[in-house]
Amino acid sequence: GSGKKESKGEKGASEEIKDLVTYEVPQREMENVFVLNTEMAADLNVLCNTNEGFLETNPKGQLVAGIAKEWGTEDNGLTWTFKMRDDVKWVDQQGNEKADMVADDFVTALEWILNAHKNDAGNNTSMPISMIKGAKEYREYTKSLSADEALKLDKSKFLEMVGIETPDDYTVVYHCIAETPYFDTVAVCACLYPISQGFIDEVGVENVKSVGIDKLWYNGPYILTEFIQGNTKTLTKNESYWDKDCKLFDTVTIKLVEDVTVGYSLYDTGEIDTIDLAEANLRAIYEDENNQYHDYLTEKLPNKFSYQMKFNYAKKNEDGSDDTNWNTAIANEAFRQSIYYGLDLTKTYERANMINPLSCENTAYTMKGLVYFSDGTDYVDRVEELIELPESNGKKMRRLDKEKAEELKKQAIEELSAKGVKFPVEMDYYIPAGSQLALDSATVLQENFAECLGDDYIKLNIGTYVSSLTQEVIDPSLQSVVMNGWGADYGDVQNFLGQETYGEETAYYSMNYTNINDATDPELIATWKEFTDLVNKANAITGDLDERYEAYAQAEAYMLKHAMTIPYNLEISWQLSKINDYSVSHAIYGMQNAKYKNWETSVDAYTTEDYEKFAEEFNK
Amino acid sequence: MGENEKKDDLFRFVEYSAEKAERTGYSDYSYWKSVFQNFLKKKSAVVMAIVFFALVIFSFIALHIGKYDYAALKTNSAMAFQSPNGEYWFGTDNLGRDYWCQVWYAAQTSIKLALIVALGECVLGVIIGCIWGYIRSLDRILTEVYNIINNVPVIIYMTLIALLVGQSFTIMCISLIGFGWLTMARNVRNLVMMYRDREYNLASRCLGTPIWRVLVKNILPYLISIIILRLALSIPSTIALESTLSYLGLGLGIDTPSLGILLRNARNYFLEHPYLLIFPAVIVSLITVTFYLVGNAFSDAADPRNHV
Amino acid sequence: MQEKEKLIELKDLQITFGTGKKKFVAVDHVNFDIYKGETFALVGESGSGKTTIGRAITRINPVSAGEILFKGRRISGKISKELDLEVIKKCQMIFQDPQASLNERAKVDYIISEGLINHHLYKDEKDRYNKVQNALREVGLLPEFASRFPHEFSGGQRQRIGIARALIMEPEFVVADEPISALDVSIRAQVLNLLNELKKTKGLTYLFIAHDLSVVRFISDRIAVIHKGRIVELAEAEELFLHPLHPYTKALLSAVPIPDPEREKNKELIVYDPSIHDYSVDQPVWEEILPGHFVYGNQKELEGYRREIEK
Amino acid sequence: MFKYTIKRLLQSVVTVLIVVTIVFLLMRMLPTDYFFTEDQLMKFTPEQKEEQLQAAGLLDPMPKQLVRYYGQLLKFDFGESRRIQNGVDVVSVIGDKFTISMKLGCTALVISLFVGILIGIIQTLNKDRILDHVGTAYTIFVNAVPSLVSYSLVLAFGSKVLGLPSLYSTRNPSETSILPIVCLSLASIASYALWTRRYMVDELNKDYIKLARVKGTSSAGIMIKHVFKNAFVPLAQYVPASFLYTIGGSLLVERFFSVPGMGPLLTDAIVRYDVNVVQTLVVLYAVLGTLGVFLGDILMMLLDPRIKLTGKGGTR
Amino acid sequence: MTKEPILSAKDVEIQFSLRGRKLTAIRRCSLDLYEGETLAIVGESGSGKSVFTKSFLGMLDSNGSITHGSIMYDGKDLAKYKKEKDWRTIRGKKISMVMQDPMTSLNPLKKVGKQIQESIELNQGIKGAEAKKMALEMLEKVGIPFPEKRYNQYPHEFSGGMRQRVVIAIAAACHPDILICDEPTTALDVTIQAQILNLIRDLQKELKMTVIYITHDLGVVANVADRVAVMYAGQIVEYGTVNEIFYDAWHPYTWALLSSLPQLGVKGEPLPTIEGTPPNLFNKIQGDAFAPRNKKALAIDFEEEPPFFEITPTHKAKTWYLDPRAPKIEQPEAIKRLRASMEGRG
Ligand SMILES: Nc1ncnc2c1ncn2[C@@H]1O[C@H](COP(=O)(O)OP(=O)(O)OP(=O)(O)O)[C@@H](O)[C@H]1O
Ligand SMILES: Nc1ncnc2c1ncn2[C@@H]1O[C@H](COP(=O)(O)OP(=O)(O)OP(=O)(O)O)[C@@H](O)[C@H]1O
Ligand SMILES: [Mg+2]
Ligand SMILES: [Mg+2]
Repeated sequence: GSGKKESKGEKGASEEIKDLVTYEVPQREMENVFVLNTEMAADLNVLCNTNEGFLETNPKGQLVAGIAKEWGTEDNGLTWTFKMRDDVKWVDQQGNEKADMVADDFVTALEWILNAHKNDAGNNTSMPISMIKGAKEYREYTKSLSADEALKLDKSKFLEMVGIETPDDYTVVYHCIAETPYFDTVAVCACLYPISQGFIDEVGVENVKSVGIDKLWYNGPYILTEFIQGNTKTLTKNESYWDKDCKLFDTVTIKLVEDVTVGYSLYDTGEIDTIDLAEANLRAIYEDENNQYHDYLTEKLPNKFSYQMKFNYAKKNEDGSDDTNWNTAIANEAFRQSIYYGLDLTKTYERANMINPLSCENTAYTMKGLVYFSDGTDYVDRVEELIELPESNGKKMRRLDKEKAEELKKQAIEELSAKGVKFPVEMDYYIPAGSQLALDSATVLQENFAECLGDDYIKLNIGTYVSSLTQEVIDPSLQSVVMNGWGADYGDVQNFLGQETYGEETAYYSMNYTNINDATDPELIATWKEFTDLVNKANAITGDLDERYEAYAQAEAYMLKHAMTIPYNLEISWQLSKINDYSVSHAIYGMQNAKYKNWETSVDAYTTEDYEKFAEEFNK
Repeated sequence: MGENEKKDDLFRFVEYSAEKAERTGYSDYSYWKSVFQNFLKKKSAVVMAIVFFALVIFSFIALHIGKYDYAALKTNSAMAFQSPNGEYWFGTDNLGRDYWCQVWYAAQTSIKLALIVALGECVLGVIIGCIWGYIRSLDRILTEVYNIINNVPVIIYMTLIALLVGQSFTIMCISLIGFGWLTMARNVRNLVMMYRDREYNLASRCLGTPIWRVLVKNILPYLISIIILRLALSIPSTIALESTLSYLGLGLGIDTPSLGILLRNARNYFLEHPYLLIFPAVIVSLITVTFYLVGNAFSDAADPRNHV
Repeated sequence: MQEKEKLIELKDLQITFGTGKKKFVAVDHVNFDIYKGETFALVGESGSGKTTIGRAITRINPVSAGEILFKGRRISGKISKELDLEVIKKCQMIFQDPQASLNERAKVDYIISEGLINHHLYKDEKDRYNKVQNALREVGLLPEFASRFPHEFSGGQRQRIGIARALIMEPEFVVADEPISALDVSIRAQVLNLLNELKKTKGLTYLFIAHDLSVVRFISDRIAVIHKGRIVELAEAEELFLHPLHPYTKALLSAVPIPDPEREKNKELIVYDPSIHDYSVDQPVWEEILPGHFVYGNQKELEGYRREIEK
Repeated sequence: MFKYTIKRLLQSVVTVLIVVTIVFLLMRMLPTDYFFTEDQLMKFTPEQKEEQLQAAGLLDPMPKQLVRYYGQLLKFDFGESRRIQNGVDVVSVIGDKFTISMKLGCTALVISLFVGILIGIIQTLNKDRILDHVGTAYTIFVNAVPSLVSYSLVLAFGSKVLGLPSLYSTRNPSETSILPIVCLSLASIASYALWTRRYMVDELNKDYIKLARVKGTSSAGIMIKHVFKNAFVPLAQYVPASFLYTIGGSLLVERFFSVPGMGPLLTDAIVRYDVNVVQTLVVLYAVLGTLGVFLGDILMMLLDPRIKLTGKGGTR
Repeated sequence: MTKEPILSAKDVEIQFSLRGRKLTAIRRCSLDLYEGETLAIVGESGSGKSVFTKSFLGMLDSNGSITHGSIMYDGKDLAKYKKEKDWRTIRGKKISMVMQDPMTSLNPLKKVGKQIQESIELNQGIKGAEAKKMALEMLEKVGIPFPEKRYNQYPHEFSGGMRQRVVIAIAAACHPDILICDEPTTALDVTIQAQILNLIRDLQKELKMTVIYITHDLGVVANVADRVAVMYAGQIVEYGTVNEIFYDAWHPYTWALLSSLPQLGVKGEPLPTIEGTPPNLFNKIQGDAFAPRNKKALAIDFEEEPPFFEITPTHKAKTWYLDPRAPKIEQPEAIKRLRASMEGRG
């Protein structure tokens, strides 16, 4: 009613939340409380509040100073220097100051990560090993030691071998293997986070892995005061936090909720402060003008994953033989392009975002917001330009071109029939068993294919796996296609495109999902090699970042034009929330997105209008 | 006076008929006929049995008369969550698919599963239970086997089976039977032990009757009523177990919807759209109540002590 | 008496139940012979081991010591399949409780022909049918009863079905384990008559087990009195009634109810007190005190019994 | 008695050992890739994987692994959790959870015993009258309605109408436990009522009740002094086991109300291949199972003087 | 026997409803019970002995009810009693009962002594230690050695005969006016039976009870009874003093019953038997219920129910044989023999 509108007018005066209550689903329950030993987002979302590295990210995703007051490189990224504040303290769970934070803490931490016996699961090793001088060698060295020896190592050997030094107590210098202009973006990842030697000594080296929250040392804005596995985590404000001026909650409580439907009723009763809306709730609220939450629906910002349809170019049948039909078909460029231009995913997008489905369209391979040209242009905008993507008309997907698709389809049928491909081409797609959500989406996708491309052309088959996609599907190479989202590890396009290159072991998707290296079609391989050359060319440019990004953009455009992989979607859902998402840190890489620092909140939930205003301001 | 006269001439001996004496009072009797008659006397059970058969038959008819074919269901988010109406008799689900044909199709699957499992459990359970109960020397070892299998949570087996073997209707049937027979066997064993040393079994031993015939003829008939009851109760519990397993992702394959799966899904929507829950729930409840009542009634009826 | 054919011989029979601490000797040092064509009665109080002996003969209870001979062949312990089959055919049993000894869920037809079916003792279905009909007629039941269930019958009729079941095997020897104890008085006579008649027509030999001496007197030729697993006295029926020697026999006799109010009111109950026997020094023996009259006692007691006889 | 107890306990140990061995072998039948998280599977090279498996001892020959495991068991060393709470001692992972499950479960059990038996008694007293039918109807209803549905109804009713909190919280356990306890009790109330009624009716038909009536005992006296105790005996056998089983928690209920208990732990642990947790849970369940039966037998023996424990053990 | 009866049942009809059908277990049956006497009711199984006597204490199964007639006791009509509360004024203190099966008549989970004590506390207004003392006395009285020890034992530790003694102790501990013993010895063997019979007789004398003794064993009747009532198919067909029944019975059923006793049989000759089965009580019975099984039935037996004919003031029989119009009929051999032996003796 109108009463609500009035209260909206006074929003500015509305009170902020002191004790935030938010939620998590059981699949994303924390497993590990020691920040160096985990790479799981579920853990880091919590730990980014209790631990802090050199830098932070702002709502736009840019790096800003944190513990490091200044940082930079003078040699195109071969050596990086971080100058720290001198007023940062380590505290224990009761908030008692335990030690000052010094440069050595970063050495201790890196040593921990690289020491094969301290960090036996190998978490957080990949970036240091690929970037920092001597890291790989040191890890190999520790492997050769017995567990006892390795645990007892002091840092002298480490400092000798690895490219890290501390000229003074508050300066850390890293030496990279090659020119790494983006090395600073790694500083927001757990692999460059510090840990105090004092802490290790206090708990004992062998107990660090299984340390409890009561023994941890904290240097972040919050202290983890409660962790009841399967139920609650409570973060309490760290009174000794260095950033005295920032805005923090007194406490943040993260409750575990069976699913968002249950969460919705909790929001309804005021037990939690924000909730993502599941399909049914969203629909019910949206379609009913009188629903009390009708005006409070707010669209979230995209999460940081760029989802792609990744084809398998060396697919196998269940019996282990090659699926020649599929492999031949997918090697055909016209076939792939017909999917690119012809497949209308609007209905799929509606599943998550029925109000504004087209906002979920993903246009490129790299995630928007990863890097910017020096003029402020987003890298992805440049890619869109290069592939001549039409502007959105708000009615259909931007890349969609029915006529072109039709032509390509004809061409593909012609070319493939000649090679003996049988139509419809069967396309195997796997989802987790027991997940109705996945099944529903897959069903819709299946119909999208049938409707847009005709089920005499491509037929999507839905299969299931029980526990592990990798184990049950990817390893035996059973899938035709996987929809996978990549989240950046650090702030460079290489991190995205590098996963798709040909013939390189570090290319994750090529090695595991697309199996391009096992493909036989010469034309296909040629395309990939071409793309790989383009990427490598860009990699080599380290001095001028604009130039570097432009080269990447060329490579990415090539990839998209040849439909080597097809952008699928962005996850943008709707919520009811008392949190202003635009005030929340939004890095595409790093672990700071759930850092409850400087969040704007309102005890009265935000309205759609409020959010529109925020968005406008944000995008300025 | 004539009355009295008539009486007078009745004061004479009549011939004694031994046959007549033997026959007095007893009528012809057929066991199964009496079972059936007794069963028919339980109105509620009969009604429920009829309802159940109607349900089964109707599930076939329903799929035919429904406006949508299960195999050709199309998603259409614009039609999602339509409450029951003339077009969609049971409304539509979250993807705008006709719920009517899903419910009936699922009902068929569930009933089929439950019946097969119940029967399988029963056959396996009875056979093993009989042997277990009758042959003393096997008691120890079978009890130990029972303890061992019973002490490992079923979830472990089901997960491992799903992981190692896969998921399908057949696998589900086999694995549910594989664990379900235990309780049945245990039950049968206890009963068999009760009847094992009855005097009529001694009589059979005196006559050299082989064990299997003693079991089949002398002991099993006494267990019939309890077996039937257990059989009847295992049907709803199978449906319940299936839905729990589905809830955990260990249920049937995705291409076979069951009432359990429908229920699981409906849970997410039932506050806004109760009909999604109500239809499958009502069918499950109907099946349960039917088998509960019919099982009870039948086991009563099968007991000849209750035959007049 | 010597020339009579011995059908069953029990030699030093001992039967125990359980093992170790729970070992319980139910029957101990039992010796007697049963002659062909006689009715041999075994009386004693509840739990004295009567049934156990009967069951040992029909091979239901294993024997722990001693042996049982049937027509001179050992039938206790491990025996050949053929002999086992023969024992099954030749030695049958009638049970105490007609309620419990018939399978309520089987038709009379099956119950009676069970033995036939087990050993295929019939030519064809028709033959079996005829045999069942005959058996029913023999025990005085109507052939049409074959298609009925046991619970439709009265106790006496049921007991007759049990008898028919045993008789269809054409046994020579029948253990009748308290066949009338569970029956109504008015039906007891039927069964006793039937047993007597069958003995005559078929030349059967009975081991008749009972606790009621009055019944036993009516039906049996010789009587053995058993107490706590031991036979204490054995004699011809009338002899035992006229000259009971062992105090336990006397007690048993005194307890028999007499359907005559005058006598019953004046009768004196003798209570048996086992502690009167002092077997610590003087070991008891099983002695034939008169021809055919055995009694169990030590020398001192036997002396007393002899004096009693002389009186 | 003492000897018997020892014998039974030894026997149980053997059972538990066999169970544990079976589960151990079953778990090893799973491909070793389950050892890794999806993330790790993505990132690790085959050498890395092998290295880790080697370190965890999963590549050793099976007998060696088994022997090592037995050795650990002997020392009551159950190892660390890998995934549920990385690096934390399994015993402490389970420890907190089972107290919560047990608290909820025992409360629910006590309530259902009390209410269920009360209903059963009321039904017996009103046999074949309206209250009896109402009770039976409740039993049928609870069994007929799938538990997912009834829990949803409880949740909806409890939170919407009564305004009860719908998530369990350790900070406010009393209020937040209400709904889970109600759900836990629903079915067991029905079954206790059913069995109480069944046993009491059976008991009422016994001859000694007639004798008690003949000597002039009142109906209430009969119920209290004779029927109830006797009817409770067959029920009592299962009570210790029921109490012990509450430690296992209820998967559905605990998931439903986010109770941090044992219920979902086993499935979680299996799906995440947290082998130590799975095995420890199996040991726990097996011990509880055998112990439950054993205690049941002891209780029966205490209640029923006719029962003397013999070597045969709890199988009547 | 010119005393007033202490309990007088008139034309009692008892019906059971069984699956919608009516079963008439007692068909217009009358009985007078005099103070201090022992009445034995004999009859074949199912003839209604238990049902009839149970109706005196309102112990009929819930599906049965008295549909006709009256049972006068102490000036009140017990047939009209409906409420449990009314019955409690009768049960125990006034009328008590010993049931057939000693194995199941005791609560298996209660100490034997307590069960007796309960009976004392309920009916004699004595509580606690004193009641316990009386219970111990009672145990001793029924011939159980070491009462102190036995008091604390459970029924399963007693043998059948001892349990039956306990049951009797419980019933007698109520000090009832009337004690109904419903086949108290059927389950026991003869030696024990004889002891139990003596016990009941002794107790009766000591406590001055009137005893109704139900049995189908005529030997037992001869032992205990002053008066005998013979029941057949829900009716008393003959009653008289014990001597009258044994030495001069007139009803053909009584004859058959006596003749079939093996004690009276002649070795080598078949015993007389009662062939056939008793009538189905669901059906209406026409004429004399025993007629179909009576080898010398009269035609009228199948037509009309006979009235009671008085033979002596204490002896009546319900048979047409006593009708003056009936053909002359001899009493069977067995009865003659019994009478002869009695006369010979005395
Ligand atoms: N299977 C058995 N296991 C252990 N003890 C047994 C077994 N069968 C019989 N007994 C015991 O052996 C003894 C003799 O039993 P048996 O049945 O032979 O007595 P009975 O003379 O037939 O008694 P009744 O007159 O009660 O039938 C009894 O004390 C009985 O408890
Ligand atoms: N609760 C009941 N329901 C139906 N019929 C009953 C019931 N109780 C007794 N009867 C019937 O009443 C008749 C008389 O039974 P009652 O128990 O009095 O016989 P009885 O003379 O005591 O026999 P017995 O000597 O076997 O104890 C029987 O036919 C019996 O079937
Ligand atoms: Mg016996
Ligand atoms: Mg009776």
